[in-house]
Amino acid sequence: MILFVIVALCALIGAVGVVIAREPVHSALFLILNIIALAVFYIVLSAEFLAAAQVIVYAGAIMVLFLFVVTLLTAGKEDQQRSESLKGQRLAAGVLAVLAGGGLAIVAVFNPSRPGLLPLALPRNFGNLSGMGAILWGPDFVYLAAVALMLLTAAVGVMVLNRPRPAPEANPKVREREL
Amino acid sequence: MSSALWPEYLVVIGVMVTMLTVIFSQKSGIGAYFVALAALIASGIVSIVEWSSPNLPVFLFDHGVMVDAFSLVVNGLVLLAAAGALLIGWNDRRYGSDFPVLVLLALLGMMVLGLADNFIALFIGIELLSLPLYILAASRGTQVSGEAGLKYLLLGAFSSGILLFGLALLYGASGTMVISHLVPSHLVLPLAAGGLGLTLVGLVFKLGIVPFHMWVPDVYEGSPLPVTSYMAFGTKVGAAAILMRFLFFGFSLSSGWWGPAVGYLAVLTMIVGNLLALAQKDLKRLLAYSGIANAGYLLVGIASHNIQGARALLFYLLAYGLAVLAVFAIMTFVAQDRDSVSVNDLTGLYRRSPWLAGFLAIALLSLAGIPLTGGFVGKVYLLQAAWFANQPGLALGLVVGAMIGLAAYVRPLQRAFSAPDGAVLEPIPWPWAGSIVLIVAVIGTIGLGVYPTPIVHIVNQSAAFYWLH
Amino acid sequence: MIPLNWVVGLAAALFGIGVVGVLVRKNPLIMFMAAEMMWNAAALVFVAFARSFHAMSGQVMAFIIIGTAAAEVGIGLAIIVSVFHHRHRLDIDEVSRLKG
Amino acid sequence: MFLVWLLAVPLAGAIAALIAPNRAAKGVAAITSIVALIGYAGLLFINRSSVNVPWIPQWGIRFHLVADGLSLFLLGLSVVLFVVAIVASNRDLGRPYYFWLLFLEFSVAGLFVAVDLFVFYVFWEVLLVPVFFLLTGWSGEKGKKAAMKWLIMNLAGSFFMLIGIVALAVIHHQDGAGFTFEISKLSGMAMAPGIGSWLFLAFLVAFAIKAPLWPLHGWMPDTYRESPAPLTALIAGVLSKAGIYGILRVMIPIFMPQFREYQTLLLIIATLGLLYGAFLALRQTDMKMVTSYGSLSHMSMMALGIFSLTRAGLLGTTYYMVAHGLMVGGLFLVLGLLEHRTGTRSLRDMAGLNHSAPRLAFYFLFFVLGVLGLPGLPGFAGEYMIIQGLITSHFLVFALIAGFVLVVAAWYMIRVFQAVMQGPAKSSAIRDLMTRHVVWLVPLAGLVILIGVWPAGITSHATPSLYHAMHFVGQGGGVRL
Repeated sequence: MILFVIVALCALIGAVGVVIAREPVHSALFLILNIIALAVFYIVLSAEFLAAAQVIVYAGAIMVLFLFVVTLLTAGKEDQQRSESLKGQRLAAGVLAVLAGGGLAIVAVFNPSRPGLLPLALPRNFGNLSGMGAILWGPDFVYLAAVALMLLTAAVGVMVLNRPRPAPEANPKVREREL
Repeated sequence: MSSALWPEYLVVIGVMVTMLTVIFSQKSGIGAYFVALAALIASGIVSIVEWSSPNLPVFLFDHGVMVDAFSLVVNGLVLLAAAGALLIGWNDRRYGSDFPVLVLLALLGMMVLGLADNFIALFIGIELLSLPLYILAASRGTQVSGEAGLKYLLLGAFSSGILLFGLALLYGASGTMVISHLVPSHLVLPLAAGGLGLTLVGLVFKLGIVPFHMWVPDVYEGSPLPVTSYMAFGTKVGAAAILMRFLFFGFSLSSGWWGPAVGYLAVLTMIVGNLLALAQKDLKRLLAYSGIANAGYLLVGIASHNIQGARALLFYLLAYGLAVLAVFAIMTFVAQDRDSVSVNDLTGLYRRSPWLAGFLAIALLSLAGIPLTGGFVGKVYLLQAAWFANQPGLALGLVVGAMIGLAAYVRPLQRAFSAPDGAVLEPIPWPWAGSIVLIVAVIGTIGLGVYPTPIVHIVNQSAAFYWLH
Repeated sequence: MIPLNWVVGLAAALFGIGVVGVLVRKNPLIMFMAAEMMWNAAALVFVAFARSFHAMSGQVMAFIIIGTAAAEVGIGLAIIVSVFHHRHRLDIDEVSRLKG
Repeated sequence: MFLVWLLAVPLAGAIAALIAPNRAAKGVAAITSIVALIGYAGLLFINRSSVNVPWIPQWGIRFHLVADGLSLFLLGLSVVLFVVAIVASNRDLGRPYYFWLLFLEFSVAGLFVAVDLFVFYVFWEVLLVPVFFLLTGWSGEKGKKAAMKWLIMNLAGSFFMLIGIVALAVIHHQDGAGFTFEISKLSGMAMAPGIGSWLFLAFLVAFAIKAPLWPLHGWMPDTYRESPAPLTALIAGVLSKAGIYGILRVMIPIFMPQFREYQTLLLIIATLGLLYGAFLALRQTDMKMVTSYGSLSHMSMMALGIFSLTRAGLLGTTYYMVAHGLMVGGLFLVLGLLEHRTGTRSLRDMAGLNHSAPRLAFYFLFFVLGVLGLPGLPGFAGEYMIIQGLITSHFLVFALIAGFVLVVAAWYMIRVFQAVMQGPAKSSAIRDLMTRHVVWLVPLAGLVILIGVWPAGITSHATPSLYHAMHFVGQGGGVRL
């Protein structure tokens, strides 16, 4: 229970930090804290493989990418620290979201999920590498393939979005009509 | 490898071959378009063959996906949308040579949405559909296009988050991932209610229903024209298909939970969407709001929760899609090197290109729901569904919305048929690929209006929710 | 053993904070991170319920979420870079000539 | 199958006019309309010609057309007026103009013979489109606005009717009687009183807007003012009859209980419209608007005939629609010729034109007298039967008011004639009619005289059809026959 409180606090601090940090770099660091706290939960919840994946993919790859972009975009630019003012509409949306999230949390805490009619022990290999492997390379392979396609899409996307382009103004007749 | 999934496999193969073509023929890039088109045609043929095969429905991957007549009709619709987008943007260098690859990838997502029977497939479908479209929206490389992509991305990620959390709660409430195994009476209520609500919000976000429609006009306006046509038609098909699957399979027995909410959203969307369309000067924004309103019409089919609703939804998707393809093809012709068309640009279109003006009239009148066009028959079908469900409110909302929308569609028409203000206007060239789309779409629109019987037959056979009546 | 309800409650709180972040912040990078947080919260719920049902499907879903998030971040950051790399401030309101 | 050809001819002609060179367009259109007229003449010798083929079988929709006593003569009216309108149109108006006119003829013809509600509705709404484009492209300065008003008001009404049509079919289906849109099968159907009244209202509003009947005539002044003379003649002569015809064809068989329930209210509204139109006609200074408001008043007269729910009233309306269509169409065309020659429509700027244009004055007088109901000309017989119907149904007050309005009508019509034709000439002389005008004016006038002296030619055909239509209503509860 103490472990839960500590890790939950870490996760919450990370989450709140992401939202209120002034600079994107700090946000990113807070998000890493949050992600690692979640990874701890995954271990506790017998999802060892996911915990590893969470740390490697999220904290390792995704967040490094974030940090890289943040520094790329903000390096040497002075102006971006002007504090953001909360306009009415955003504030209202925020308050609404807080209420909804709080309500959701309360509902989740005080209403037990589906009452268990469960076998007592966890199945063998539950959540560890060989268990996940058996599923992902077995019956659920198709989902893995779909994720692979998405990563492929991302690769294509990065190529498309950052390819050199002809300057649109200088050369308006880019379009080919001979076909 | 199950043979039932060959349409999807063909698209995947198409993606691979198209990419190879792009890599090995850097210079011209035209080969990729032909390969992609071939993949579309092959997939379409296989879908048709499968539709007439007797051993449907097929469940695969432990109820992960379900191939039935419904999913095959969705296949047909999204293939049409993809072919339309591909031909409208045929060999257009501005979108890069990777355009066909991304179109095919998004197509795969839409097809998965038609098949999905569990939460994983649902989520994968949504993301496979969205990711390429984020890229496509930003692919023009101009500032506006990039901003459209950014807006789409942020709101897409946001709505996917809501959807995911809703699905997670539903998983907790039911203990199953499979949509058709959800048994409402066994659900843990508060969790299930929260989960259903959030999931609906997430899906409705993708469809562009009114309180969650803010992103639609901006994204449509900023995206390149062929991509916008793809979003307007294809995305709508996918989102409507999965919404219908999700509600009609998972929560069919408890329509009281969601029916009224969806009904109110439908009426709100139809009226607000059409009202906002009235004020638009940019044709793309006009179509964006019209798309919102049409999403509202689609919701009528869902909210009426009967077999007529399912059939009407499929029929209306086709009628709407054909009209939209025609309008976008015309817009591409008129826009030429630009990426937007204002209502004023249409002035004197009748003088410049009479046939184009005539086709525009047909397409817009179909959107407005005038008889002898597909839009009219579709609306009649939706009205029937609403009456069969004993919900006159839905019927009334549909009609009031259509009435408001009429004024919005007629204004560009009056522009197109009024004399130009003296400026010299040259005739508009017709690129061949776009012309194919335009002519097919116009013939289809008229055909649906004059003799809808075969299509009515197909959708009646395909709305495979046998417990409804 | 951690009570399941509390984990789900924590996830709901994280989700709510994420929603607030997307709605309130203007910096697209931070909005994007907040959205990632929402995804993470959902993944946590899936894992928690998977543990309670002794079923792996929830974990598969969580894995898919992580993989998809990776792809999405790749695309998203590419778009952000292409939009912002010659701009001064990161501000979603500044972005638009497109009005909301 | 004969009726299908009658529909196919204008449609084919429309496409031909679109493809033909600009100069030949009028010729193509004129030939097409004349062929249609000849075809119609053939139809007169076939008893109850009909077509009945499945269209959308899944919804029980059949392409069912019938030319019976109710529709036959209205079909004739439209075929004749289209010939006249096309012949009277300017030669250099171009292909699209004639395309839209012929398309209009196609949809009007379809409307008058359709007896399946779905088919009826398709034609009903399609005919708005050609008028919309004609108003947009070939009318006065405010034509675009008028076109918009026309389309939106009419569609507003008909969209509500669409709800009603679908509702009728679905209710019929839910009663276990099958899915159908056939008027004869839907008639006499039991409906819950609440829903019945709402559906009644939806249909009535749609038809009243098209007619137009007061107070739903909002589109009328602009449209009549802005549209070119042939189009005005068609709208006032043919399209407005579609509204009244709809009440007769669709509503009488289906909604008889509702008619009986609201009869007094309906009569009061129609009478108010009668007075409103007549008094506004008195106050106009634009000769076209006098005729327009007069026409509005006469539409209310036809509505009175129907709302009397008697045989004489219904028969009178059937007859009066044809007669009024021919005369008011002719009158608007003559007014168009006058306007073309003088360049004005204001009564203040014209006087004494009968000196320079006696033939024009003659035809003008002829149609004016016809419209005001001179005995011997058909307006009189129609109005007589309608008033007789009102008396039979013991609504004497309304009969008296109708009689009074006839006097007012004589007053405003004569006033126009006097202002334009008599007195000392104010302006320079104008050209009289030429042979190409007389060519279509003489047959039109002859036709008017023919049905005026021989009303039985129409009524003897219409009576059995009326009985036939009323038959479904159920004996005793329906019309006092």
